[in-house]
Amino acid sequence: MLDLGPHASFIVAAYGVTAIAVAALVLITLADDRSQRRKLAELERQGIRRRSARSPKTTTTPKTTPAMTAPPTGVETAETTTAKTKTAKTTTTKITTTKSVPKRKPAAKRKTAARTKSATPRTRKPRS
Amino acid sequence: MIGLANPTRFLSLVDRVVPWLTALTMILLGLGLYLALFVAPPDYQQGETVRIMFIHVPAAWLAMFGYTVIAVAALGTLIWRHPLADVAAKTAAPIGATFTFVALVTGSLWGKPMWGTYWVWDARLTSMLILLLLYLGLIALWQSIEEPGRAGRTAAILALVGAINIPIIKFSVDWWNTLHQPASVFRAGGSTIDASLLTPLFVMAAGFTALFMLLHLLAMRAEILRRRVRALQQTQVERATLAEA
Amino acid sequence: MSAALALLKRDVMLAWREGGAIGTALGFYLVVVAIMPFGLGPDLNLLARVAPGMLWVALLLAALLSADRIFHNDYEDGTLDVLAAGPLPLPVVAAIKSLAHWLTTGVPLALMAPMLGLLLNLPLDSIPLLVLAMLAGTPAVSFVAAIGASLTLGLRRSGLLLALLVLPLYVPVLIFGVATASAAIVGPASPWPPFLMLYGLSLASIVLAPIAAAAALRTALR
Amino acid sequence: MQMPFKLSLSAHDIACERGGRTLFQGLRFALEPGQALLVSGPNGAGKTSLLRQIAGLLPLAEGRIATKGADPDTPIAELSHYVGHLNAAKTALSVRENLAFWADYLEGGDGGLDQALAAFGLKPLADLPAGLLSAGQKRKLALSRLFAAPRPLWLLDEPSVSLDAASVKKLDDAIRHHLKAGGIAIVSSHVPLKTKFAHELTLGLERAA
Repeated sequence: MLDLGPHASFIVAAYGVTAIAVAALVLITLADDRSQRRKLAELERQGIRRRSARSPKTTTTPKTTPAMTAPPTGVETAETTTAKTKTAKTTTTKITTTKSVPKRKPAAKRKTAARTKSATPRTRKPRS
Repeated sequence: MIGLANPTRFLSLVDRVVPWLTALTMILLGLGLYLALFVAPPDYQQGETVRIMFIHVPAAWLAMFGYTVIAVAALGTLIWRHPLADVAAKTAAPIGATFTFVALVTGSLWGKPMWGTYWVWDARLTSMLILLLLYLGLIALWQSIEEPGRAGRTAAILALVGAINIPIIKFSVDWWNTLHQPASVFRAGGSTIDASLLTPLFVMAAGFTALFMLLHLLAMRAEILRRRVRALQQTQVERATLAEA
Repeated sequence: MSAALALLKRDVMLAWREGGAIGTALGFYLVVVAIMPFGLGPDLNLLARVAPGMLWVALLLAALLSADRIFHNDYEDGTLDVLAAGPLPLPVVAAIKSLAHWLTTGVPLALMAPMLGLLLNLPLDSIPLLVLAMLAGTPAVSFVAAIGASLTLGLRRSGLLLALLVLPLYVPVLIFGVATASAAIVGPASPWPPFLMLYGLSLASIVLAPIAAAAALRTALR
Repeated sequence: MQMPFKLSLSAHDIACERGGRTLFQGLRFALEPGQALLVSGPNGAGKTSLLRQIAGLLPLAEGRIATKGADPDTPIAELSHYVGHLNAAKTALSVRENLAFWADYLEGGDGGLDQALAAFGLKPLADLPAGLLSAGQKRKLALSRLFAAPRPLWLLDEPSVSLDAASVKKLDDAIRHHLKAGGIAIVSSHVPLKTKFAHELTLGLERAA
């Protein structure tokens, strides 16, 4: 055994405290790493994946308009409209997308004619 | 740095580096401990207690190194908007705080036989104590903000405010110290360190630094994964909402 | 009236009207100083020696108590959104609001200190210097508190967090503030070097703190 | 009537990200002087985020917003009035003091306060503390800010919340008057307004599906 002189207890305590603190830090870090890996694997096992690895889009297509996509992850699409005329409101196509069968709701007090003028189709959700 | 901007690429890099870094850390720390405990001679003035220096000084060095890492990463968050900068800063804080704590405790244990008291309001120890408080503030701020983006930016601002303040605090504490304690106080680890003590100190410092980097990489990996888990859980919630509708 | 003046006037007016913010800070200051002798004992010599330090520490605590007022109410009721859309850059908004906090908290606390000094047997001839040091140092207190207030906007336990973040940053103010007042009592050193340091700290905070506070406000507004 | 405003605003492929999720992307619209845009969509689709982005409070994740007819160095924030969900009314100040502050702060000039008091009929309440007002009256106080200083772009987030029918009509008139003067308005609303919206934008449809 080392001879640490009269102050051995202080030296041992200093090294001991350091060892405990560093060991705790190592253990906590490793445990955290493990648990995050486990959670990620569990989520991936349930079939939930990140955006970059998304499953193919399911599409519902009402007959008069191009596709509106409803990706299952629902993350990153928005329907946009670029209309240029002031009369736009009277010529609105109403579309409702549903999971299964595409159906069209009766458009109250409004004509339902497909607009061809704008690049993206005019799409509106019926007001509730 | 550009290659590292992609977290996935960073993760694979971590996977490759960790085994090597682990080996390096163990060798350096093993060698360092051997030199520090068995080879280094006792100091003519302090006797065997000088062996505490071999952990105290590297810990104090890492305490400052850790804050430097956070401050640089804070610039990365605020100016270059590097996606990993915030992860680096957040994970460095607990590691830096731990080494600051170690530096304080070992300094105090070194001080008792040398000064006859566990704590003196010496400029160096006091500055270290304030550094620990700054670390604790940063960690508390990170834990109080749920959204990682806001947490990262907010903590980065505080880290930079702290970085500007640390020299001012150090200066004011030094000034305060000379005001209250004239120069007769014993100065630990003064300017005269024998070469036989320097080699073990250097090896230990290298080993501690390698340990810091290893822990930092592991913690960063865990943090990146945690954010992925969080994002996936949100997706899961959204899906459930969609299924209900 | 310019936008800056309008904002300053409104903030001072709100401090007067909203829940007696000024009175609470002054009351807190009084209570903290009044209970300290119970911890230290009634020895007048001892009290006189520690009086500057106690007055400064209590002042910092009292100022912090009201610090989250700087931005919190405006954040909660949406005013901050509109302030950000005004003609003033956000750092200027932060600076004016910090200035209002100083006028309504720092100055009243500094002016109240002599009365509390009497409770602590503070020598009368040191009082002018103490007040002067407090007036010179409290701008740093208010402007740095604004950083903390902007960092903790809308967070849980924001008051406690604010103290944890900001108090370590007050160490230089405390050191030079107490040193100025002590030099006048205990002496032999001149009180002016620490006083100039204190003044410099305030000037630096007035320039730099609003930048940090504005950055934190931007983050909070998102 | 003369057209005091001649600002046009266009958004090019803007995207919004909140908490790591993309709320919308590739959003485009263009508004000429005198045109209005109605933003609709279910809760959480990003209507408020879009308005805050235009107001410059929330950074764009992608794309850009361009203006024409204004000094290019003036941020859009200073060209616009943003009236969000919160009323920004100080309960400790009177109605007049609230509006006077906004008129001074937003540099609305001398007439700003009087116009703002008149716009939604708050004159009789002018000297009451705003804390005594009802929810609808507080909303009117917030909307009166639109008149405290003339600005070409109005960003209104659910402006009609807690307003009665008569006040909704006043709001409608105000928007139409603003458009007639060549202003632009971007409005999110669940309540039908009589204003003619030149453009409409529906966010987050796939979510509701």
